[in-house]
Amino acid sequence: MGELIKRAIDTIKAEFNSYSTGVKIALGVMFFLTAGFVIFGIQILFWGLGYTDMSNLYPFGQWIIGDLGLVSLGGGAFTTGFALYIFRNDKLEPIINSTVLIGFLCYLFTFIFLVFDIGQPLRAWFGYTYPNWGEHLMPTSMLTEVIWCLTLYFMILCVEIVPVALKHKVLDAIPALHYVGHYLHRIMWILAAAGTFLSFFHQGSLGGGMWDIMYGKAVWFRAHHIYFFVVIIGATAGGTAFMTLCAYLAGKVMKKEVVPAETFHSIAKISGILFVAFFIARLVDVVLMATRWVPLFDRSYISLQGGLYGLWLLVLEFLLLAVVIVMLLPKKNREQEKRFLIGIIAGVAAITTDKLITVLNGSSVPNFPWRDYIWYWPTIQEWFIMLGGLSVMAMIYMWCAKYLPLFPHAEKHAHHEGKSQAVAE
Amino acid sequence: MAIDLDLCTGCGDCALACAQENNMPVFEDDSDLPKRVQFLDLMKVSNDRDAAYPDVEVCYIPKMCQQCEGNDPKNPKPPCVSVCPVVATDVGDDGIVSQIWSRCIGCRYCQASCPYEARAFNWWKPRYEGDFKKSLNPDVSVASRGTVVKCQFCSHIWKRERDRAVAGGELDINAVTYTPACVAACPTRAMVFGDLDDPGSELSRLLSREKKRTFRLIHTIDEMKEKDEKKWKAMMQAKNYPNPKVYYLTSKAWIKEMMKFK
Amino acid sequence: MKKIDRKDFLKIGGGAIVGGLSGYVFSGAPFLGMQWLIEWTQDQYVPAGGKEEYLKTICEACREKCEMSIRMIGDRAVKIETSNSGCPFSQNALQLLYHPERIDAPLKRVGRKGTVKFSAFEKVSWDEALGAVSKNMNKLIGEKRGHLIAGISKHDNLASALLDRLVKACGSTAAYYEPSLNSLSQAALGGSVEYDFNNADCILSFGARLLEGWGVPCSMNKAFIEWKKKGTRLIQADAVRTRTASLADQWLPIKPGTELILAMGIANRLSKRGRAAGGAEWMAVVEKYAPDKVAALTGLSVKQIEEVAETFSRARNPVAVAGRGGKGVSSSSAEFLAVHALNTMAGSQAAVLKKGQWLGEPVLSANAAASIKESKKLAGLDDFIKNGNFEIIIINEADPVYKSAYGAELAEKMDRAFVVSITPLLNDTAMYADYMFPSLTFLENDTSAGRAPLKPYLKSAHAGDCLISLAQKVDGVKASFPWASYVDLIKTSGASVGAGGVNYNARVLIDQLALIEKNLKPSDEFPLSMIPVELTFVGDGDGMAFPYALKTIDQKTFSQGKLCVEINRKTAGQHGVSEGERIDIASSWGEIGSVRTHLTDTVAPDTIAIPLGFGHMAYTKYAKNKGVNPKGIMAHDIDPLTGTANWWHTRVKIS
Amino acid sequence: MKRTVLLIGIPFIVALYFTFVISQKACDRVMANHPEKPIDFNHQSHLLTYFPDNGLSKDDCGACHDYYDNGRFKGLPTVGDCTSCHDPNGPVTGAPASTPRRKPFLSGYKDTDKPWGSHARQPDLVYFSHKVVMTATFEDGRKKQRCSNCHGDKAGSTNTAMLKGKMLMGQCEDCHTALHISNKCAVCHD
Repeated sequence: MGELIKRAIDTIKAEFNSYSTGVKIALGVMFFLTAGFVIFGIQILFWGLGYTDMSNLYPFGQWIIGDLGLVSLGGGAFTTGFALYIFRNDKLEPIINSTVLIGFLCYLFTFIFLVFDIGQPLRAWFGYTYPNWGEHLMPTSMLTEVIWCLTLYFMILCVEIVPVALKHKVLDAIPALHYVGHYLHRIMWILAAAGTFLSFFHQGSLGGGMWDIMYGKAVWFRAHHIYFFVVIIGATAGGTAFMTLCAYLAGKVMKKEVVPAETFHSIAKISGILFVAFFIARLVDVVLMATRWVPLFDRSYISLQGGLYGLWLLVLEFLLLAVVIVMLLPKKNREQEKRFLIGIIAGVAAITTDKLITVLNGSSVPNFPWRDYIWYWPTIQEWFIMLGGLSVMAMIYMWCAKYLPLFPHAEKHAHHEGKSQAVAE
Repeated sequence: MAIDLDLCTGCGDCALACAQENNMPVFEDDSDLPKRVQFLDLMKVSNDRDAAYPDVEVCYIPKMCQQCEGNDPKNPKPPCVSVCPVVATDVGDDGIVSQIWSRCIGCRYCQASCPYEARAFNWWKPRYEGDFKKSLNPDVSVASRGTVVKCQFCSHIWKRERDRAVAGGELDINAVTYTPACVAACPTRAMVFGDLDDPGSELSRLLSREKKRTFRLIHTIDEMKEKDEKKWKAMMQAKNYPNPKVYYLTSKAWIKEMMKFK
Repeated sequence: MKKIDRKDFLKIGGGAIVGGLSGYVFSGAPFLGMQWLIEWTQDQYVPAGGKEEYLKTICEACREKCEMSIRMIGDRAVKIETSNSGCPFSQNALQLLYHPERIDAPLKRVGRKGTVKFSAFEKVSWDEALGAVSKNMNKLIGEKRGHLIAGISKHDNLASALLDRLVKACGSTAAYYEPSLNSLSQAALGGSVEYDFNNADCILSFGARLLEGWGVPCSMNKAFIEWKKKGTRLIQADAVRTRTASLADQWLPIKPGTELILAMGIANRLSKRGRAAGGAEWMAVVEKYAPDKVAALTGLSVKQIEEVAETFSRARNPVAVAGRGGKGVSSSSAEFLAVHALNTMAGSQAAVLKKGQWLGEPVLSANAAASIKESKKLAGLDDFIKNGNFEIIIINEADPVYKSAYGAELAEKMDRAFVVSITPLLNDTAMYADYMFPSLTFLENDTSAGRAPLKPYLKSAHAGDCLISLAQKVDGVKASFPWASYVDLIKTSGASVGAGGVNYNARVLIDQLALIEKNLKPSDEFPLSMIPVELTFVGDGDGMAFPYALKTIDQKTFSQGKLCVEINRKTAGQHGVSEGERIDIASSWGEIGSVRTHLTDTVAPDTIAIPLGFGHMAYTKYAKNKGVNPKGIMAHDIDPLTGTANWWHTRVKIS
Repeated sequence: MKRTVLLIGIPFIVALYFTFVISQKACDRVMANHPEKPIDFNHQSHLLTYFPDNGLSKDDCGACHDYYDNGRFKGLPTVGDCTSCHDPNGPVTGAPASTPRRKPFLSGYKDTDKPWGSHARQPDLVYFSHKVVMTATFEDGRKKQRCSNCHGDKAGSTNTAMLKGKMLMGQCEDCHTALHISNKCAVCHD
């Protein structure tokens, strides 16, 4: 037994020592956050949500932002899959495995954050057994819709991730599994299509529908059919940027070309175009809010933009959107590495800001004229669970990048170029 | 329900009676306002937004769940009911918005959607230390941590009264009347409770008599109806309004003025 | 038969495991287990059922004697169902009855004084505790030092009369009351004023927050309905737009602390109409307060003063009300006198001076008679704390350490003395007690009308019973306590009778007016005025022990451990204070720290309104360490007639 | 092949049987389906031999299972209710068959005691009124509900064995649906 533990420790040591100093530091920080995630996770699950800074006046907080962000950024999986399998944009082939994995992780952690966020995690299954289907099977509660769509799409992602896992050299050696993986890969377009369909729905529901059906709240209510699509476009745009960013960072960390430049350029172009669409959609949304929806409450749009999370976030979002468009749309800009990087980072930030506005500003707006804007600052528990969750995601991604054929392009190159690349790995 | 703010002295008996009747949870610190659980909130309102000393006034507005019904009374759609993913909240046939905590998963979506901040979440485990447990009312189930609770106009008292009436030979249970704890405790009779559907009830007569003094919390659409009926209709079509069933009466213009955002 | 090999063994095992699991699943146990797990993890608590009953009783907490109906489930009282009261007493009674920190047996101090821990006390039997207390008292009486025995009571009721009698029978005059409307007006006027609010047609209130816990809340609420019905005019003079001021027909936004001057101004106008009261010397002072002078001092206009005087004198049955505040009352004796003079001038039928007469004089033993001559008669509680001396002190339900402006000094003196506290909850004063006796809520004590609805909580007893049994053990006192029990006493006690004339002390009036005028002068050192406000149910601090009362505290006063004081917007601007800022407040008596500001125009310029009732050191975990207690920095000037600190108006600065 | 089936099948069936029985016993215990029953009470004999002689119909469950004044259901009778018929001073033997005799074991209890537990417990968090349900009638005067609809043929039982197990919410709802009574949550839950 002691021998076994010693061997395990040695393996971990060897594994840890195989990384460069920068990665070691990053890993240390991530392990620290993960430890906090575990400790505070237990605290939250056993002793309740009282330890968060959410309150009766501010019922949604950081974890909902995390859910929204992860789902919409993870939405890049379906966009990329759609472009690759349905539109046959084969340039995207080298990035698709990484994309599917990120999508899978994003959705997995959405569930994890949701479980933390609800007061009765043990009753989470009520969502399946007592769903609030309204008349004609149109869910009246967007959360019902979200729970079902997320679950189904998550299942699809699970299936999509299987061929990637099966490509692992140990598993691939088993003939049966090899064929399973191969044929699964062949029918991937069906899954991509189904995933796109489902993803469309829950993107819209979680990002848009969930908020705009709250007709009692001036800051959230707007016409369903517009905001629904605004959010979907946002998810396609932000998702592609996020997928690109992850692959780019993986390449930087692994110090090799994991994805050919043309793939990056192609996906950046898609992202740029989608961001233009999102910019317009969001502008229309804001203008409609200001001129049509908020006045129905006898309030003015600008009066909803006060407090700590007020107007500046809105301005920031549009600035970031402008940066993305400038950096990604013109060919000469996106083909220059630095500008391309600024572009995709700004893209991810813009979508995150959009979610921040939805939740932070939305919850802080006072309901009564004699009340002030509410101030929310997540407690240490919320921070650790949020960041710890993200570090677990990052570590899983790192592990997969190292041991699974996440980047077939890089593997091919490794074969061509011989041993030097393998050592760097 | 109607609450006459001209008669309300803000003594707070309604809030205390409500807490006692409905087994309000006791947390470590119940003065922690954003996290405490209470069904009836005494809101201190003053017009110092619009006026300066000495033209200011203050008043306490007792606020409980406003039992919204949406634009269509035949198909009531309170903002909180449609959003619940697990049907833990529902509008009863009597128009009271119920919340069954044993079904609630604690997602707080209903809380976010409520424009009146009428719902409360059990952030902590309710603690009834020592003998506090002895004062718990068996008619109201004690909610557990992580669930949303709300005022249901003491509908359990209706059930109690119904049993009593049936035992006394009354067969038409719709004729059973009852008084919620807050109304029963009001020392100045500022709160009136009754059947809005019955034009003969004390409440309906009061409301039709006192049209001028009536308003509803931050529900400014009522004013539009008087000013411009056509626009009102268009607005009602453009969007669902909560349309609460709690009416407030006041002869003071400033209170109505404070219902508007500026 | 083939030998069972390893593969077969696996098959058997597999079959058994799968079979076992299916049996387990099909029995329904996992689902029941899941349900059990859910219930267990949620600590689902279901209150015990039982037979429902409604018990009728009378609330004896005050003179109003409200009828109460208590909803019982089995032997548990779950709700007080009564609509005829607006008083926190009755609605809070269940919270006190079942309070987790209620003292359940007589306690003896074993630890250091001034600690709040229950470990500083140990439970003893009644006999032992009473024996120890009486032994100490007997020793003093035997040494003819009975005058060093003192008593402090909270309510003006029969149990307090018993304490008075006990203290007096021991040979001491040191029986004092916490300042309340009753005790203050008794000290100032020689009797308490009984107001007939239902029949008055014009009410002029000098800072008395009539609908915020003042006097007897339930009768005030009843009177309020009458006013609304009859159109009675309520005129409220106050520096803060309180609830009463908002509900009043007219609000006189006077400068803080100038109520007396306003009363003088109105008296001046009435005297012009030929009305008089208080004698020549008194009227001579009144003459000096012409409307223009009063207007300058109070911040009102001459017209307003004349109009109010006009309304008041025209009214058929007007009543002027003194006693600034809600539950915590603080007015100078001069103010009580001046306001009562107004009633006399206007010929009010609605304010009648009555004198309480509970029990007769006790029989004094030789030792007691000898020591009572040594006893120094002081005017009131704060006077006693400051100048008095005691070796044994009995506290009857009172909390002077928390509520008195001299609380710190009292605590210091109590540290050296033998202290007995009769209280159901460990309050700030009981922190210094050597012995504590658990007393009852009104739900548990027998009344003249019959038996109590509920059995006394564990080993608690009524304060009256406690004092009677104590008196039985004290030498030379027994003869004055012929009653077997408190109920026995209730049946024989007397009622209040009319009092004689009032002694209008012009000297006190002149002194007080001079003091106010001095206080009003703008001072560079202390540019601001601080006056107290009270919250629903919290009152002057008694409500803080009850979680349901804490739930009524509003956001802009106390939230998440932060106490807010209200400051006028313009004033805040002048002093560079912004909304929600943390400030310290200093007066010449001291400094309190860490309060937040709330800027609102409901407060007069140059004024800070600070909530009372916060900042307990003890008084259960619900009240402990929440906010600050401003009493320590409030004005300490002792009124010569009432003997209590007149803390209403204090000059302060923001530091 | 046959051997394999036997090898797997026999342990499967044996284990299935035993765990099933054990788990179910455990469930019963958890749900307190075995309350203390010191007397093997015979509903049938009471209703058939005794009730008709005293002018009661055999559907008059309310003769013993009564209500409080406020309409709440008392549940099982107390010893006092039993001794109101089984006269504590009455004869133990020798009386006519229809006369309730003295039951000596009852003298060990106080009148207010309820020494026997109930199989049917009202679930937590549910407000169910026997009175309202039992008084509800159709327009033609027929009762909407009978005791046996939920409690089984208790009237015909001769011992204290449990007749019906836990009632699930679905059963309540089925009845409500059939009788066109609202199935909204707040009808029963608070």
